[in-house]
Amino acid sequence: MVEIDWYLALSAILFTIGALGVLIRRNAVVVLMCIELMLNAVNISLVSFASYHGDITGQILVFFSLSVAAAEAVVGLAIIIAIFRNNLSVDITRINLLRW
Amino acid sequence: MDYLYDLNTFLPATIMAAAGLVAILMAAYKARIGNIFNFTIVALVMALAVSIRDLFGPDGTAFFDMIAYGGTAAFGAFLVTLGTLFCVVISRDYLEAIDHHYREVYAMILFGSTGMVGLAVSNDLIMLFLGVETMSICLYVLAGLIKGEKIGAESALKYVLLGAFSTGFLLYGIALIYGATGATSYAVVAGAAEATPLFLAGTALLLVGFFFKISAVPFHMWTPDVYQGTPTTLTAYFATASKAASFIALVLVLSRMIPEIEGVELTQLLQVIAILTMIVGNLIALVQDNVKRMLAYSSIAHAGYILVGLAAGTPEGYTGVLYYLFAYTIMNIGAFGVIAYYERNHALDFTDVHNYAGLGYKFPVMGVLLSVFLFSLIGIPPFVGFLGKYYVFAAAVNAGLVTLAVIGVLASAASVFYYLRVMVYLYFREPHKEYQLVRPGALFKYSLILLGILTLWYGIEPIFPTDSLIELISTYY
Amino acid sequence: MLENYIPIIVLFGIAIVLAIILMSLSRLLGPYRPNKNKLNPYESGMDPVGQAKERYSIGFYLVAMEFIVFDLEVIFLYPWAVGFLDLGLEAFFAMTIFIVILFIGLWYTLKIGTLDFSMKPTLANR
Amino acid sequence: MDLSTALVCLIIGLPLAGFFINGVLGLISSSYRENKPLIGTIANVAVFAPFLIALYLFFNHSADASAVVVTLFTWIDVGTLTVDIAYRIDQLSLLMVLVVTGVGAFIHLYSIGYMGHDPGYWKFFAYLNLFIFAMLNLVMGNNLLLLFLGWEGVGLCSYLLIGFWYKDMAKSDAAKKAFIYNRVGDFAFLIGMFMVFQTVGSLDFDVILGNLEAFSSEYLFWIGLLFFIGATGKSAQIPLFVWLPDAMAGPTSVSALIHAATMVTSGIYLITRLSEMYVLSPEVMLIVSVIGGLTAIVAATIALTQNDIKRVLAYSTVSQLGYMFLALGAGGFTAAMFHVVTHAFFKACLFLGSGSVIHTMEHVGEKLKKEGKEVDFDPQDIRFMGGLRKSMPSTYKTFLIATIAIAGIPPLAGFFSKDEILMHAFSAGLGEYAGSLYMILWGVGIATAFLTAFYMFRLTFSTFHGKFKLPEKVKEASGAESHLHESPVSMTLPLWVLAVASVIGGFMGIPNFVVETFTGQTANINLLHPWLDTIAADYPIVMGKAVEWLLMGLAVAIAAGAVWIAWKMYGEGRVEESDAVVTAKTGVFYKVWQEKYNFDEFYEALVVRPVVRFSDRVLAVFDMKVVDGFVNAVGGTVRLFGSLIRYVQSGVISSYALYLVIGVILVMAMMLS
Repeated sequence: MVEIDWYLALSAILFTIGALGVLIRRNAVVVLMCIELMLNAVNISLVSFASYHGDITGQILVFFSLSVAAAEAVVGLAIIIAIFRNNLSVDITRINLLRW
Repeated sequence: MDYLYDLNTFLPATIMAAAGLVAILMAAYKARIGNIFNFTIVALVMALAVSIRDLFGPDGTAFFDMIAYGGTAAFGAFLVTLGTLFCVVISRDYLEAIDHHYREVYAMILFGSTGMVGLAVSNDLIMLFLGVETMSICLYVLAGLIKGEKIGAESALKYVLLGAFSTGFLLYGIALIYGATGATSYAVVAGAAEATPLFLAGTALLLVGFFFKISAVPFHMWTPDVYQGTPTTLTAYFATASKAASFIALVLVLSRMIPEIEGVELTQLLQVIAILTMIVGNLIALVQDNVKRMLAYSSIAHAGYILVGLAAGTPEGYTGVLYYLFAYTIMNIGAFGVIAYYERNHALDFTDVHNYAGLGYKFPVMGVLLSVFLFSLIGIPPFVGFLGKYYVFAAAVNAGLVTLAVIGVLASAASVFYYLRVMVYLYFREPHKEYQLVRPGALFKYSLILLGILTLWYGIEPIFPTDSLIELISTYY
Repeated sequence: MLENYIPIIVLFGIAIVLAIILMSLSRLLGPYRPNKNKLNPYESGMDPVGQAKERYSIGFYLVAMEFIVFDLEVIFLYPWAVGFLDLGLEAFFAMTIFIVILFIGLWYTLKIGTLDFSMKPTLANR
Repeated sequence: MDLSTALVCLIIGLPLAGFFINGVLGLISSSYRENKPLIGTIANVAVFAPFLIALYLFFNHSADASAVVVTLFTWIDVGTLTVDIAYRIDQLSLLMVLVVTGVGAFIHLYSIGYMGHDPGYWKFFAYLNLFIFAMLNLVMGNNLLLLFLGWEGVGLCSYLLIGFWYKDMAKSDAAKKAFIYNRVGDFAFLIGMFMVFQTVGSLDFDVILGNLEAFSSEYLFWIGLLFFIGATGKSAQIPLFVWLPDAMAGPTSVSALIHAATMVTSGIYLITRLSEMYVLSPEVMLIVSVIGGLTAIVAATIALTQNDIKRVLAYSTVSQLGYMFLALGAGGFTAAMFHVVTHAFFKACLFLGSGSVIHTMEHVGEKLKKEGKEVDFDPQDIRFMGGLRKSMPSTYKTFLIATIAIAGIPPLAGFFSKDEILMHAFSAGLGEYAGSLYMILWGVGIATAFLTAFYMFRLTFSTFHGKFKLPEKVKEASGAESHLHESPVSMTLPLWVLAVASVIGGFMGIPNFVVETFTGQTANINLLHPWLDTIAADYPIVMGKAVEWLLMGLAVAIAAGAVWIAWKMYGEGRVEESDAVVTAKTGVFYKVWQEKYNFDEFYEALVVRPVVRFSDRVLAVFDMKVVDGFVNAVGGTVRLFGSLIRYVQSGVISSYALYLVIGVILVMAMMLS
């Protein structure tokens, strides 16, 4: 049996990768993907905690987190499409009309 | 019938959710927007009536401890419903005038408010997460409402990316808390938790999620951009209802989940965040020319004042927070409403303060109302904003956080400058162009006047039922 | 024993701090002579700054998005289906409500024509 | 809430409500501004109703009843200082409320006609109502702070109303002058208040007057003096009186209400209210008397030389106020209040009458201009008037009655009150403390009485007798007399009411000895003394009846003589010729009088010019270099920080996310540390 530590480490590493991706990627779609990665990394944690505690709550939370992530992704994609129509670019460093 | 009993305790949100479904069907069948609007108003009034009933009802938990009812939670539901109702009322004329009056807006607002109520009454981390996300997703959509203009899509993109990013932290925080305690219900968590690093890290990440939603510094960066790019009346919705819901959920978390755990000391953290928020919010607001953006920074500053009450961490402080939220809701919707009125007469970018020159005389009611709301936002007696500030600062002083209260008072003294600047333009500058103002619609006008009266009414302390409101709130603790 | 995770959290913090430091260092110390090609991010060969002619049909995205939502919402049906007999009537009603809500969403998208590829889907009102 | 609370709330609240209704609606609705009948009605109701309520209270309050204190709510509660919004109904405050609301009500009525064509109609009535509200706070407040609130409030209204036609630079300057001179007095008042609080720890009248033994004699002297300095500002006494004549720039009904009948008497009210404290310090009493007497004669002599109808009345007011202070200082508090009341009647009547005259003269001017004639004359200058009695009978008759009253001819109101004042001065002159000085003051009083009668009849005769002088003085003004007309009823009715009051107002204070001489028994014909007995700490009058008769006869003879001389000189309305005679007779004095004793120039040289020079040379530099520099430095630094921090907000999502992550690290660090 694999120790829970390894799952948690995997989760933390994936989460960090996702967060770093948000920080350094410039394509909005990729940023969105990185965020999905973060959320799914958390799901790994949740599932492993659930298994560790022998409790089902964590798994239920994963359901919710999955569907929420999906909904968020959909709205995000829709907005990115709208941006693309206006700007012909999804480079987030160029989307800075609103500032200061 | 346990379910029905539970449903009864969750009735305001249920009404809004059901109304949202009907509204989206009406939109699908291309009903007249006026009808959808009227239907929304009716539903919200019903929800408001129910939430007022709940204010005086018993308290407890329902849906397997997922939600709380009565007390603070009921006040949260009430505040969200009140704010939503006023925002919807002022939205119609404005959205029509700027040509963005989509049928789906009202359904989105109703769904969003469902999420807010869910957030405000949550008694479980799962419910909290669901509430936050239901609210946020609807707000992302609303933020991108201005089509064809780049700023609309940009504000929505910023909101959705950063919002989802912060959701990641929030969820991670929930996961760690769950890992540390094996539970998500506040009461169980409170019972099982110890101050382990895992739990502390979870709490920290959970708080980060909250700080993002209430736009505390340094998690505030999205706020000005999103507020500026969103249609003004919906900005009011963002700034009041959603913020009130987040704050009340935070109050519930802090008062029900954290306090019984030994070794978890949040005062220091909240104090630092409050100070940062007040200072940065007020400082940047000072140099803004765009009134909407100025109000966005000012709303950051107000979040700082509210955090002062939370940092106090006493029942008195929580009472102050709830009262401040109430005050903030009515005066801020009012201020955004008047700005929306000026904006609808011209163009979407009419929010530059220089354009306001001499407008105070053009349609005096609106000028006076804006002045009232701004005075209240400054916190000058006898307006309601003063009492709100008074309660949170007094609570901080009583809790021994004198420095914090002093910084708060100094920061709000600095805020006088940028609020008054708007009034200076309204009344003491010659208009450089002749503007023809449209007469405001009756419903729009009278709802703003009502807000103005409330702002005054609840600010005049000894005579009117402010005390009873405070009394009601303080019974929760 | 959960205290054992301190190293993980520390690692997590270090990873972030290190990343920030490295990014800042490379910017501060290294020569910075940007040109268009250098600044262009490498996205597996795709140009992040797309051209209009390279667009996919909008219908492609729409179907994809709806698929995500409806596909994922169904995950709530699995646990219910597994425990259907134990959960009883109340859960049945609850799931019915859930499905009705989903259906209303689907109905809405159908009515405004997102699945009708021949015409441009829109939120148009007037 | 018991009845008296309700009634007090109404008395106080109605003028305030009137102010708010007219002020707010006028501010936001242009159609309301045009609705003059409604505005006038609201403003008048807001004053007449309190008047009736005050009458009711007056008749239900017996002379020996103790004060009723109505506490509405606690206003300030800081440390040991507790100040209630509490109003006091007692004999003195009722008397003042009656004067304020009664005279005020008729002046409101008068203003409907007088201000009828002014575009600022709504504003005017809003201010007037606010003034009444503030004045009622002043006279009904149960503690010094509430009194001070009213004190400042009336000052504010006075400022607003003097500068009502603020577009005229001179008028807004006059308003500023009044405000600044009053500030000087208010400052003294404040210090006095602090001293009182320091001694007894409360500002309530009951507490102060009940703990007089707690004050040391130095404190009594200084407090008394400071309050008196406050009173010299508000009640226009030497050395702060110069603002009052300039205050005539305001609309005439304002002059009648504020600068003759009510506000300027608040100093007398204050000292009477604190009379028990004042009598403990004879030095202050003497100072009060001396200043009062000096003011009386100085103002009277100046009035002799003025040609502006309102200025004559203004100096006359200053002079009469001096009379009242003379009485206060001689221990005649009741006498002073008596004169306050009678003076309110006849001086308001005189001012309103002058307003009626000015109204007509302005009308003439407009008519002539409409006929295309180039006329330019001062409608307030008596040298252009004369003969108005034919065309303005009501105004003439009421003006004449009021003049007789002020001149002190029996049995009109002014005679009794003035006689009592002189009696007190004489009686104090027989006393042990500074008797000779008081005797001199009595002489001054007699002289002033003579001058008063003389210049008032000079005014009346030149205005109403003889023939209309405008056509001969001003070219092209021929036919002007045909435009003269009587003022409307809404203006003449208040005139008649006040004239009647000037005739019968004195009967409340007929001296007892008049009856006692004939009946030989103790009489009680004087109503005012028993009424104010519990409040006013009068010195007793110690004289034989024969002396009293003698004094009375002397006063009548002096007044009648003055009237006779005035009739001889001015009876035909020949102002300038007779003035020349007076000038020749009085020689160098006349010059001094005409120059108003150079008070203004004195202040100009002593205070204004040095201050201006100092602020020009030193302060301006200091302000520019140091203060502005400092303020700009602070503001600039703050704004600089704002400007710097705002650039953190780069608009790029990645950077926002970076700050978010930094925040996460911060929060984590704080939580885990």
